Amino acid sequence: MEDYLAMLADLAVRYGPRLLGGVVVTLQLVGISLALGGMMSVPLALARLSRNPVLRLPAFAYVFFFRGTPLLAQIYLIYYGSGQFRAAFEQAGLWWFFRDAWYCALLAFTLNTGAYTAEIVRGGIQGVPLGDIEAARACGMSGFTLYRRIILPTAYRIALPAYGNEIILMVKSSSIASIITIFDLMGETKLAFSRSFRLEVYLMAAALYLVITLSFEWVWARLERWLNPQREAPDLKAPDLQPPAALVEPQRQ
Amino acid sequence: MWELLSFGDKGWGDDLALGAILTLQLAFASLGLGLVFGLATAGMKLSGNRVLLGLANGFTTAIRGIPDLLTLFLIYFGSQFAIQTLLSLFGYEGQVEVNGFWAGVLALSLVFGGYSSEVFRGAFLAIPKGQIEAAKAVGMPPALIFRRVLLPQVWRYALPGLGNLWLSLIKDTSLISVIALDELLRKTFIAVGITKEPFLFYGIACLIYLAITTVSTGVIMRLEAWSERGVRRA
Amino acid sequence: ETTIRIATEGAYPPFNQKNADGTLSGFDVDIANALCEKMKAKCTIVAQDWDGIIPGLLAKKYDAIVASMSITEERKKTIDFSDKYYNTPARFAVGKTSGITDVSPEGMKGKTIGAQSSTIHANYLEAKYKGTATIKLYATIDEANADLAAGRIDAHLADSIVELAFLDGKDGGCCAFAGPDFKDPAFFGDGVGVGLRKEDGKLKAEINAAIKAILADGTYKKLNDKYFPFSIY
Amino acid sequence: MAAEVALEVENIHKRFGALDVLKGISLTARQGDVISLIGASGSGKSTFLRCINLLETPDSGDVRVQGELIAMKKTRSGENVPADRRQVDRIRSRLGMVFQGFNLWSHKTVLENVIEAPIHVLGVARAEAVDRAEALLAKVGIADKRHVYPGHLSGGQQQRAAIARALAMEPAVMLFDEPTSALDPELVGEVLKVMRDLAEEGRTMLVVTHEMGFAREVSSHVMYLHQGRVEEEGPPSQVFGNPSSERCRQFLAKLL
Amino acid sequence: MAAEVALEVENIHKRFGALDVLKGISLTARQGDVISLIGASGSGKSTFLRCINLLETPDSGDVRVQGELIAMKKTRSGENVPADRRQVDRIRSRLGMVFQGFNLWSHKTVLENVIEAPIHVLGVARAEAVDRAEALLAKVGIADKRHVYPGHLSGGQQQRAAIARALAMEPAVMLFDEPTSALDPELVGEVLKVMRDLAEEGRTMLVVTHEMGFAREVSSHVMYLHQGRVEEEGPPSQVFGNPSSERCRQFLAKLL
Ligand SMILES: Nc1ncnc2c1ncn2[C@@H]1O[C@H](COP(=O)(O)OP(=O)(O)OP(=O)(O)O)[C@@H](O)[C@H]1O
Ligand SMILES: Nc1ncnc2c1ncn2[C@@H]1O[C@H](COP(=O)(O)OP(=O)(O)OP(=O)(O)O)[C@@H](O)[C@H]1O
Ligand SMILES: [Mg+2]
Ligand SMILES: [Mg+2]
Repeated sequence: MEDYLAMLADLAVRYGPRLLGGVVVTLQLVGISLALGGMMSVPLALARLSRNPVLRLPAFAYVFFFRGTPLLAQIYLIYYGSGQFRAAFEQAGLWWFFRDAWYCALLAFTLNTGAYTAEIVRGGIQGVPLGDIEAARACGMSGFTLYRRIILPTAYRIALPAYGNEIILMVKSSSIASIITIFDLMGETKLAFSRSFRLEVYLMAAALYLVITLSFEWVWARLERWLNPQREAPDLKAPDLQPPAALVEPQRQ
Repeated sequence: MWELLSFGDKGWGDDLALGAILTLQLAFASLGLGLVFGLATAGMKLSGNRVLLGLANGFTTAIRGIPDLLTLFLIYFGSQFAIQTLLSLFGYEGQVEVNGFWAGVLALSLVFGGYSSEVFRGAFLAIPKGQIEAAKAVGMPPALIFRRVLLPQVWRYALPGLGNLWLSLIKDTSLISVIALDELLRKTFIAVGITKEPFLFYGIACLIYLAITTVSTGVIMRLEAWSERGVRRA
Repeated sequence: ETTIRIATEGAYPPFNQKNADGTLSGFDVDIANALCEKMKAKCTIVAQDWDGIIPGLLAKKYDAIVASMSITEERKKTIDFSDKYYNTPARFAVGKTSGITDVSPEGMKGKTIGAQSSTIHANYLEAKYKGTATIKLYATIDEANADLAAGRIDAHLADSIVELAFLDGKDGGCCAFAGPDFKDPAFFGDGVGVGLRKEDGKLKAEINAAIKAILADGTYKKLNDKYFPFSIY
Repeated sequence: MAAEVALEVENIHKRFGALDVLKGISLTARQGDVISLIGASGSGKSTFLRCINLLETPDSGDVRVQGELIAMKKTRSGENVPADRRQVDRIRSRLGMVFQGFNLWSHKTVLENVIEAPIHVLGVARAEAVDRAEALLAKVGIADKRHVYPGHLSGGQQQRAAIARALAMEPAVMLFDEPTSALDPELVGEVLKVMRDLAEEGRTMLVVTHEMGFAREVSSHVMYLHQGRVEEEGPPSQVFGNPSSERCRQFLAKLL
Repeated sequence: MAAEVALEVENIHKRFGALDVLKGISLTARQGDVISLIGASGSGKSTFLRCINLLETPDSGDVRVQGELIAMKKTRSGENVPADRRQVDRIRSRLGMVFQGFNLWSHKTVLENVIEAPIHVLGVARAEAVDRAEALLAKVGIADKRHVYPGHLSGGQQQRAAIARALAMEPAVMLFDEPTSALDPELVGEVLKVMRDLAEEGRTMLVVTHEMGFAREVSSHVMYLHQGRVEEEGPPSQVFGNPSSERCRQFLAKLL
């Protein structure tokens, strides 16, 4: 027993700092790509809903590809693919970007989460009650004002739980960046495991992940309540207000 | 290039195909078991029993919070370890094999169950209360209500969410490679290692995944249309 | 007759590889078969992903690992090893345009160097080059080589035999060996051995005896020459 | 000689948390009676109806259907609950309920809605259930819609399907909750006609309604609920013509 | 002298696919007119109302608000579409609409609902918009609810909030779609009172209603729609007292 505790302490001392470093990488990578992907998602979702095929079809193809294939393959193709065509990228003056694994990881993650988020936002927009939109039109609102004031604020509120899931899934999938030399929490864990071969390393990582997820859920619950003050005192007879269908979003590899 | 992809001893076509089949087998088996877990967990959450609710919520939180790879490791290696230790307590020293395929299926279906329980929970809550009251009012007991009224209707609300989970399950099967099952992505990986043609093989793998997803999406859309029979759309 | 179940990785040519027809081949596989023959044991060889290879051994999925696994102190805490059955030096491959001639930590100041993660090569870089050079770790040798060719890293420390295959191959023109062989036993250990569970002392003894036997009767030399133009023992 | 007592409710109390919704309501319905419940929104009409078939559990009070008392017991925490769930199911199958929102099962066609309970609750053979269902659908005038899903019916048609579904159980008593509130005047007319026919057949009915016309012309007895109490009751001529309660007079005055 | 013409609709046609819903409907409303639209379910009343503010695009016909014609053009595929979206927005801001389902924005409080459009469509300063909104809410009697979300209001209160929202745009014409259909008789009374007050202020109103009492007592003109046509119209005394159309007579006869 004491031996075992000593071994655990040894593990923690040896790999703890690296795992924490991995946490930082995870949070940075996920934070930045979520921010960028989030910005892309609204125009993408609108294009996806557009009646104009020139906008709709490319947006559809983009979303379809990035949701339909493993993130692992996407990141691999972007990073090592650009490496194969170095000369062309140098000529285009883009090599400084693709040379850097960090930028490539950000690019792949942003493109990927952009596609997923666009679908979530689209679901939210389609969930806005038609009556709310008609009421706005009847007041003379249209176009940008209509979206800014009525549709998007409502759509965000509808999409919030699904988007919360997306963020948790992104945190978990950031491990994929380790195949292009960016070691996040999971990457560092695997490294530590391949040196120590102790399953306990994974348990340490699981604890860290749980801390991240639980604190995120805590923040998210507060955010939802803040954004939806009208739900504060729920009507006892009303059905659960969570949008059920869009609740869980796909994971990625 | 065509030789590399041919079916036969020289080419990798047959290997990729076998990998894809294994991927599909894993995915379908996990889907079946995962639906059972998901429904059961959702049932626990809605049972009104606090102990069951706590257990079910704990399960979902753990599944959501812990990397899937770890879940798999714990099931595959952990369970073998546990069974072996248990048996040796009884003086049995022989070998027990935890079947890799079923361990993988168990892990994937636990993950699927954890996520889908939330989908089901939302879907059950979305079924209008009046549907249940109408059944009660004609004297149906709970089991009959569940079988005749709730279960046929829950799919309408759950299918979009389940469809998403299915797509992710297909891609999740690649985790299984660490327990020595040659599914599609590991076959690809091996082919790349031997042939040094990463783009060809990763590209092909992407296309195979896309093909599976495309077919799945079509089927899901059909199912959604079926589940919405009788519902008028705005 | 006893049955011994052996695991190898299957993605590390020329030592072990899973072929398009589904068979396993390579130096490790041949050695494993030769050892079994000497031990008069029936052997089954399975391919197992690297990440799960030691847990699988501990969980008794198989009894031995013959997968070019280097004997290191860290691994010895968890599993046991037989005597070495080969030992090849590590060497830097560098980009021809990187201008590296001196591969000492001082000479590599400011450069970016890579290695396969969770290998002795990675451990060596982290011990000696951290602080002076930027270290990048790759999941596989191939990826590190791809980045070496693309110029994302200036040098790659790897097993010289494996690296030779790359340098002689179609993408190898970009790069060349530089500097001496690395053999520091504190890091590169005692070569490559068969991985075993700690409690299987009897099997270890048998395997050690078998290694001695194939070295003595020329079987080893025959296998060595089949793959390599020089002795790797 | 008075007809047999079909439904007897005694001194029902019900509260939701701090809100005292029903403060002791009693009612006796003989076979063939048509009793209308009127009252302002929130006065407890729906809750009363739902207490009768135990969709809400009353806090105290007795319900007797055709003389059979629904047995209740107290839990340790002092809650009133049915003593025997099976008895409740059996009694419910003798009380037909037509909901305000119809609550037709949306995944089943009209015919399937009507035969569902006879087959699975009463154990009637399928062929027989279908025969009876078709007769009922013809009676309420929607035989041509039998293979249509509820979502494709107009409001009045849904209402009639719901009535047929309740009738298929051959209930001793029919409970109607605002059967016409969401309908246009013409459909109101249609539905009321069906109900009037039922009344003429001698069915016992309890109707929560905002249609004073119906209450006045069809019912044998009218109860005016106010804040959980019966404020006024009697034959329609008395309640509408000469209410003794001031509050009831005000309520009726507000109607255009 | 006749008051100014506030709204003029000429020969509106509208079809949905194969279904010919409106077959040429015209209407002229002078300032202060209260016009009631009655008719069976599906006769096209809502569609007509929605064509006026172009929530549905009519297939042909003209709409003039305070004399300004809404310009339409044909697309290449032969569809009728508004020529100038900006004009449509401008005109809509002069037509207040109160929906049957209220359609209050659920994520905004009552006050925010009322000030939203004045600020973001008309460009009124916030302080001024709030002042006016509070006055309006006081007028419809829900000033105390101004910081409450629509989900916490009773039906009648929601209805009045929706009216205040429409009035905040100071519209030339108010369009009401079945403003009372989901309310209990007492709430119906409340809402009708507010509308009667508006009528007395001289607002122009177009009201789709099932409340014949309201149509009879408050409106200056009643139109009876049947299958997409105006089957009968005139002052209430004539339509209710002595309808010339047989169909209209039947419709009114069915009302209890
Ligand atoms: N499940 C519940 N929990 C809490 N309060 C409830 C519940 N059901 C009903 N109430 C409250 O009980 C009161 C009576 O409700 P009930 O539905 O019986 O009224 P009603 O007379 O049918 O009114 P209406 O004419 O509007 O249908 C209302 O104030 C309502 O808010
Ligand atoms: N968007 C649409 N697509 C197809 N048909 C429609 C659409 N909107 C309305 N209709 C049809 O047009 C007809 C007229 O509908 P409308 O809503 O105008 O009736 P209404 O007179 O308002 O009836 P109610 O009193 O029931 O509200 C109906 O038969 C309806 O089914
Ligand atoms: Mg009610
Ligand atoms: Mg309408």
